[in-house]
Amino acid sequence: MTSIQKILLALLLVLLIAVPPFLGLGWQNALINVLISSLFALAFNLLNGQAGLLSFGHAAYFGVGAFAALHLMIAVEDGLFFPTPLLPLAGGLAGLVVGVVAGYFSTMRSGVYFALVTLAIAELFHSLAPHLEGTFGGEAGVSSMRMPWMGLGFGTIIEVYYLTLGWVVLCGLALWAYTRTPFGRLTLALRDNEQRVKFLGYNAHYAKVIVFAVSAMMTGVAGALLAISNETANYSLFSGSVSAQVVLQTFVGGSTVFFGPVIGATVFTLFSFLISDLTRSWLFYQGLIFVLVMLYAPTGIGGVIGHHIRNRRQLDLAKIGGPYLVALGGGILIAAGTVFLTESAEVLFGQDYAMARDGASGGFPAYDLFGLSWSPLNPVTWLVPLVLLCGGVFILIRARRVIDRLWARKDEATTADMTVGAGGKE
Amino acid sequence: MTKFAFGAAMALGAGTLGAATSQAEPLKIGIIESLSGSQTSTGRLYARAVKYGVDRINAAGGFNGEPVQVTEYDNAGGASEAADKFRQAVADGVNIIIQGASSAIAGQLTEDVRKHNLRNPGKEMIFMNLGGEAMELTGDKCQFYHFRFTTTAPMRITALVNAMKKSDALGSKAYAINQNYSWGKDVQAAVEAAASEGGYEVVGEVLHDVNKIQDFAPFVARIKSAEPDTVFTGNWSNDLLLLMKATGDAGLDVTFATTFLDQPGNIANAGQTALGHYIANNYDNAATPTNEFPEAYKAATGAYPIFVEGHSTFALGQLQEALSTLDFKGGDINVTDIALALENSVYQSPLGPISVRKEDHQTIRPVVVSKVVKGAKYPADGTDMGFETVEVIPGEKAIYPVQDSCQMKRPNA
Amino acid sequence: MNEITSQTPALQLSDVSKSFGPIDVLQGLNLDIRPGERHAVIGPNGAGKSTLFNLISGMFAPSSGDIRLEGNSIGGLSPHLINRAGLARSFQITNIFHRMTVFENLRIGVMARHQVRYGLFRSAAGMRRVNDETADVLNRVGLEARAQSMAGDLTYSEQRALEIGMTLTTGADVILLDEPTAGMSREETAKAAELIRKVTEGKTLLMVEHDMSVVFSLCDRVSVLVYGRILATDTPERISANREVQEAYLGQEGAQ
Amino acid sequence: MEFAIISTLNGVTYGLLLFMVSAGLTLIFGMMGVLNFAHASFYMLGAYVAYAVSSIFGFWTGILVAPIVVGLVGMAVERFLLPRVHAHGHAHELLLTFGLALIIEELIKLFFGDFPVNYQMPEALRFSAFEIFGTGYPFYRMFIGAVAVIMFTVLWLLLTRTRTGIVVRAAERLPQMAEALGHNIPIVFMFVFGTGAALAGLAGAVAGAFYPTNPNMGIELGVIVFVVVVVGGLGSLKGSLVASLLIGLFSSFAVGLDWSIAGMFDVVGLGDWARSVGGLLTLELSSVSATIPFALMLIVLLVRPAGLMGERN
Repeated sequence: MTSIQKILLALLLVLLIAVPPFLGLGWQNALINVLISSLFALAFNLLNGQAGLLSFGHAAYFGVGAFAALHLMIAVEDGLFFPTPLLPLAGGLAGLVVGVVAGYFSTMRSGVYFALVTLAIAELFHSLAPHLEGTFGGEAGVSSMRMPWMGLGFGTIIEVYYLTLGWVVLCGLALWAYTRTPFGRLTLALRDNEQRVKFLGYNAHYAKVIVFAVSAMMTGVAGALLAISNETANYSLFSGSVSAQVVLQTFVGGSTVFFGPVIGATVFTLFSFLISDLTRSWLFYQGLIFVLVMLYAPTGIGGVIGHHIRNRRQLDLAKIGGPYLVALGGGILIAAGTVFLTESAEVLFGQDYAMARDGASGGFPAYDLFGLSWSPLNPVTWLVPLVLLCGGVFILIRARRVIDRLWARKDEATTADMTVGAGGKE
Repeated sequence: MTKFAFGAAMALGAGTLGAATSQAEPLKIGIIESLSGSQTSTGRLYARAVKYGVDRINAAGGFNGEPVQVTEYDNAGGASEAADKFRQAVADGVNIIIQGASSAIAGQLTEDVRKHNLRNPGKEMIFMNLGGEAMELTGDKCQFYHFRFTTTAPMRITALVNAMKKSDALGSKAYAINQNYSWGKDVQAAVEAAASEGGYEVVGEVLHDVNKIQDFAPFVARIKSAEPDTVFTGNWSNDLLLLMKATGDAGLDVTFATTFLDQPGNIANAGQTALGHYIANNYDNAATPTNEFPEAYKAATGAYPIFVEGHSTFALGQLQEALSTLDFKGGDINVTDIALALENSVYQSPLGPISVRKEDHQTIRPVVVSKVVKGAKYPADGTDMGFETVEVIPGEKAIYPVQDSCQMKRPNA
Repeated sequence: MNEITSQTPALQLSDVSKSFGPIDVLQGLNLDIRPGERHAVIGPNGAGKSTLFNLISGMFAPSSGDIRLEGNSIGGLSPHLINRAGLARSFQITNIFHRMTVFENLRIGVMARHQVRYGLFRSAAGMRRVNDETADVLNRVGLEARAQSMAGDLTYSEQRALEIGMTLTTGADVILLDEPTAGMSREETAKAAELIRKVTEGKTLLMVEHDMSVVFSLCDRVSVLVYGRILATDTPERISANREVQEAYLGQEGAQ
Repeated sequence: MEFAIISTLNGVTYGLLLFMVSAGLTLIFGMMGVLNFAHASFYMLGAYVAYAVSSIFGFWTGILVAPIVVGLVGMAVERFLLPRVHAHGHAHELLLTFGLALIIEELIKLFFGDFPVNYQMPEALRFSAFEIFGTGYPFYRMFIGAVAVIMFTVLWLLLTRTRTGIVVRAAERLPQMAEALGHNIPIVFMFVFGTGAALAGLAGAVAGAFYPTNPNMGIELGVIVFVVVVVGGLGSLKGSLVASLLIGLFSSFAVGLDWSIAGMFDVVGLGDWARSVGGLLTLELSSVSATIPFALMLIVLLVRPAGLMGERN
C-alpha cells in the first residue's frame, strides 16, 4: 500500500467511526449491510480473485456461519457465559470446518467443474436445511436475542454497527495481510499456473484447500455478523440468490483489485436500500448494470479506477476530464431514456393499467410518471425516450472516440500495458 | 475528538427522538411485503388491499387528528431482507407492521417485533399478520403484539370436512398430499385430527418438496393406488396447479379439498380440471349476502377482491373499529392501547363477525367453503368458471382450542 | 561426496514403460544417470522424450517399471513429492507465473525449499533468507535488472532464463531441462548453453535438446530415444559416429 | 407392478422433457465450451413467446415462431455480446449469461406480470392416448416425448452425418485449422448458439402448454437441467439423453418409495437408534426427492467429472 492509499483508508475509517451516530436509523442499518456484504465479497474474492477459483456456492458458508453464531447466541441467552462481541468467532470456526471439508472435495476440480461442485454443495444445504429442523429450524429458521455484555446492551442499531465495523475492519485487514504472506503469494501463483506450483514442490490441492477454508471462514464471520444483526437465520440464507449476489457484487466492483469487491458490495447494497422501495423494476436495473459492466468494463469499477491510478502520471487530467464529463452526460441521457421506457412498460403492462383500460372501455388512458401525465397514443410520449437514448448514444460514441484517442496517444508515449480495453468505457 | 463527537451525537440523536413525539403524531403503518421475488404476485395483492383499508380509515377522518400513513417495504420474499426492512420501518417510526405472503417471514417479523418491544418500552409496535398461517405463530411464538387475521390449517380443514360432509361430497377415504414444511405438516395433522368428525379414513399421506417438483404424475400414480374419494391439499402456487393438472390428465376421479385454489391464474391454468373441487378460505365474493363490499372494492381499486384482498380489508376494518374506541387527543400514540383495543374489537364482516381470541390473538372468523362451477356469479381469471359458495362456517364452529405451547406475556398495565 | 552416493546413479530408470490406451509410448526403458553428469536425450519428434520427462517428474505414473532418484523409488509419486525428493524440471513450453514479478516467480520456489510453504502468519517481504537466496538465483540467471518486471512482459529468451532459474530455486540436485534453447537464435542459444553450464555446476543434469551444438558443447553423455526405446547411450562423439543412430535420427534430421 | 409400469412411463416422458431443455445447453457447451446460464431463460422465453403468438395466431403458429424468435435472440447474444468478454475467459462468459438470465426474467415479469399466464394446449390435443390400469395417459405427454425423440435424432444425424456437423466439430477442436480450410467459424458458432437457444425455445413452447408458464419456470427447471448436463457429461448429447431419462425415472420412482437411512439401519437392527437420532437419518426419500439430483451431480463431479458419457479431457 502506498502512503496515499494508507491515508485514504485511515480517512475512510475515521468517517465510518465518526459519522454514523449522526445518521438516521435507516442509514445506520444500511451501513451495517454494506459492511457485512463487503466482508462477504472480500472473503469470496480471496478465492475468486486471488486463487482464481470461481465459487457459485458461497451461500453455504455464509449460512453455516450465521447458524453457528445463532446457536451460540441461544446458548448465551440460556445462560452460557460468552462475550457477545466475540460471537462471530463461532461463525468463523463453523465456516472453517465446513470449508475444509467442502474445499477438500471441490478443489479436486478446477474451472467450470469447480464452480459446479460448489453450486451442488450449496444446493444440497439449501434443499436439506428446511428438513433438518433441529439445526436449521425449518422454514421459519432459528432466532435468538443479543445479550448485554459489560454494560453494552447491544439493543440499539448503532451498537450493532460498531460491533460489525470492528469485525469487518479486523477481517478486512487480515485478508489484506494474507496477500502479503508467503502463502498469499503462493495463492497468486496458484491462480497463474497451478501446474508449475506442483513442480516447485507444493501440494497444490492442499494449498487450495487452505485458501478455500480461509475464504469460507471469513465468509462464516460475515454470516455470523448478519445473524447478530438480524438475530435470526433461516434456510433461505443458503439459496442460490445469496451466492449469486456476492458474485455480482464482486465482479461489478472488480475482482482484480483487492478492495474492488468492497466497491461492488457498497454500490449494490446502497442501490437496493435506496431504489428497492421506489420501483418494482430494481432487479432489472441491477441485472442491467451487471451486464453492462461485464461488457464494457470487465475488470469492474475497481479495475477501471486502478487502471487510471496506475497511469495517472501519463494522463493529462485537464485534457481528458472534459470528454469524461461529456461521456458521463451521454450515459445519464441513456440511463434516463432506459428508465423512462422501463417504468412506462411497468405501468402499461401492469394490472392497474389494465383496470384503467377497462374503466376507459378499452381505450388507452394517460398514465402518470415522474409527476407528469403521458398518453400512450401521443407520439411525444415515445419521442422523449427516443431522443434521450439516441442523443445519449451519439454523445457517448463521440466522447469515447476522443477518449480512446487520448489514451492511444498516452500509450504511444509510454508503451505501458493496456489491461482495460479502453479507459472511456465506463 | 472522536469520542466527543460520538457522545455529542448520541445526545443529539436522543434529543431529536424525544422532540419528534411532542406534536400531533400520525399513525404509521408499514407493509413489509414480497414485492419482488417469487411470491410477488401475492405480496402485491396484500399491499393493495391494505392501502384500500387505510384509505377507508382516512376517508372516515384518519386517526389522532392526522391521516394514517402507509409505507411499502419490499422484503424480496426473504426473511433476512424482511428483518432488514423491519429495521428500516423502525427507523421511519412505524407503529404497525403488516405482512401476509409468507409464513416464514411472519415468523421473522413476529420475533423482530417481540425483541423491539422488549428493548423499547413505550415505543412498542404491533404486527398484524394477514397471511402467515403457521400454527407456531399462535403457539410457541405467540406474543401479545402479534395478531393473526387469517385462518389456520385446522380451521380450514374443519370447515372443508363439515361442509363437504353435509353436501355429501366427502366420501369415506381421504388422502393428504402436502408440501414438506410447517404449513403442509399442519394441514396433514389437521386432516388426521378431523377424521373421526368427518367419518373418513386417511388412506394415505405424502409430503413433498416445496416448489421443486416439476412433474406430479408420479404422485398422482401414488394417490390413485390408494383409491381415495377426497384429496386434501394445502398446496399453493405451482405445487397446486401441477398437482391438479396431473390429476386431470390422468383422468383420476377424486375431489380435491384445497385451501389456495383461488390464487389468481389457477382456475385459468387448471381449466376444466378445476371443476367440482372444493376450497376453504377466508372470503369469497359469492359468499357475501349483498354485493356491496366487492363492488365498493372494485370501484376503488379497479378489480374485485379475488384472493387475499377480502380478509386483508377486514383486518384493516377491524383496526378501524379498534381505533374508533381510542382517542389520544393528538398526542403520543400508545401502541399498547391499540393492541388492547384490538383484543376487544369485533368486526362485522359481510360474512359474519370477526373477533380476537385474547389467549393467543388468533381471530375467530368465519370460513367460506366453495366449489368450482361453471357459470359462477363472479367468474375467475376471465374464464366461465368460478366459485359457488357451499357453506359459510361461522367462526365459533371453525375455531380450534388454544395451543398449550402459547404462553403469552401480557403488558403490565 | 562419499563413496556410496557416487556409486548409486543419481537417476535410474529400470524397464520403464508407458502406454496411453492402445498406444505404447515408451517400452522397457533402461537409463542410468551418474551423479554430476550432464546427460542429453535426443530423438526425432514423437519418440517419447516429453513423456519420459513427464514420467520422471511425476506428471504421469509409469505403466510399469521403476524410477529411482538417488536410490529411492519415485515412480508414480505426485510432482510435489518428487520435487521435494530433489528433482526439479523445466518445461518445453514456457511455464511461468505470467502475472507475477520475476522476483516473485523465483521466490515461490525458494519458499518451498525453506519450509515456509504454507506460511500464513508472517510477511513475505520480511523473510530475509528467502529473499537473499532469491536475489542470488536472480543474479545467477542474469535477470537482476528485470526483478520487478511482470514475468509475462519478459522477452522470450529472458523467459527461458527464468524458466531455468525456477528449476534451481528449490535446491534440487537433479535438474531436468526440456528443450531449454528451443526457438532461440544461434546467438541466444550459445548464451543459454553457457548459462546452463554455469548454473548446473555440481548438479546432475538431464536435458532434452535438439540443437546438436549445445549437446556437444555441454553434455558428457547422450541417449538416443527412437520409437519409445533407447537406441544407444554414449559420449556425444561416439553417438555421432554410430551408424544406427545416423540412420534413425541424424540422417533424418539432416534431410529436413 | 402397476406402480412400476406407471412410474416408468411417467419417468420416461419427464426425462424426455428434461432432455429437450438440456439438449441445447449440451450442444452449446460441447461445441463452444460456454456454460450458458441463460439457457433456462431461453426455455422460459420460448414459452412466453409461444403464449403471446398463440393467443393471436393459434397454437401451432406459436410453436413454430417461438424457437425462431428465441434462436434469433441467441444468435444476437453470441454475435454481439459474447465476443466482448471472450478475451477475459470462460468465467466472464458464464457471468455474462448469468446476468442475461436475470434480465430476461425481469423483462418477462415487466411485460407479462408475476402470475402464471394462461397458455394452454388446444382442446383437440387434450385427450387420453390410452388407458392403463384404469388411468388415462395424456396424449400430450407422448407428444412432448415424441418431440424430444425427434430432436435427438435430428441433432444426432446433423452432427455425425452431415458436412455441417463435421465442420462444427472440427471448429470446436481446431478453430484456426477449420478457419484456414475456408470455413467461416464465427458464423458456424453463431448458428450453433442460435440452434441451442432455439431448441430451448421449442422446449418452452411445447412444455409451457402442459406445465404452468410463469416467471419462475426458468429457475425451477434451470438447476435440474444443469444437473442433467453434468451427470450426462458436459457436451455429450448421448450422455444428456441417458442422464435425463435417469433423473426422470428416479424422480418418478422416488415418490413411491418411503425409504430413509433409518430404514436401512433396520436391516442391521439399528433402525430405532437411527430414528432416535433423527435429522438426516429419518428423512424419507419421497420428501427429499428434489435433493437427490444434487447429490448425484456432486458424486459424478467428484468421481467421474466427465460424466456418464462424456469424453475425458
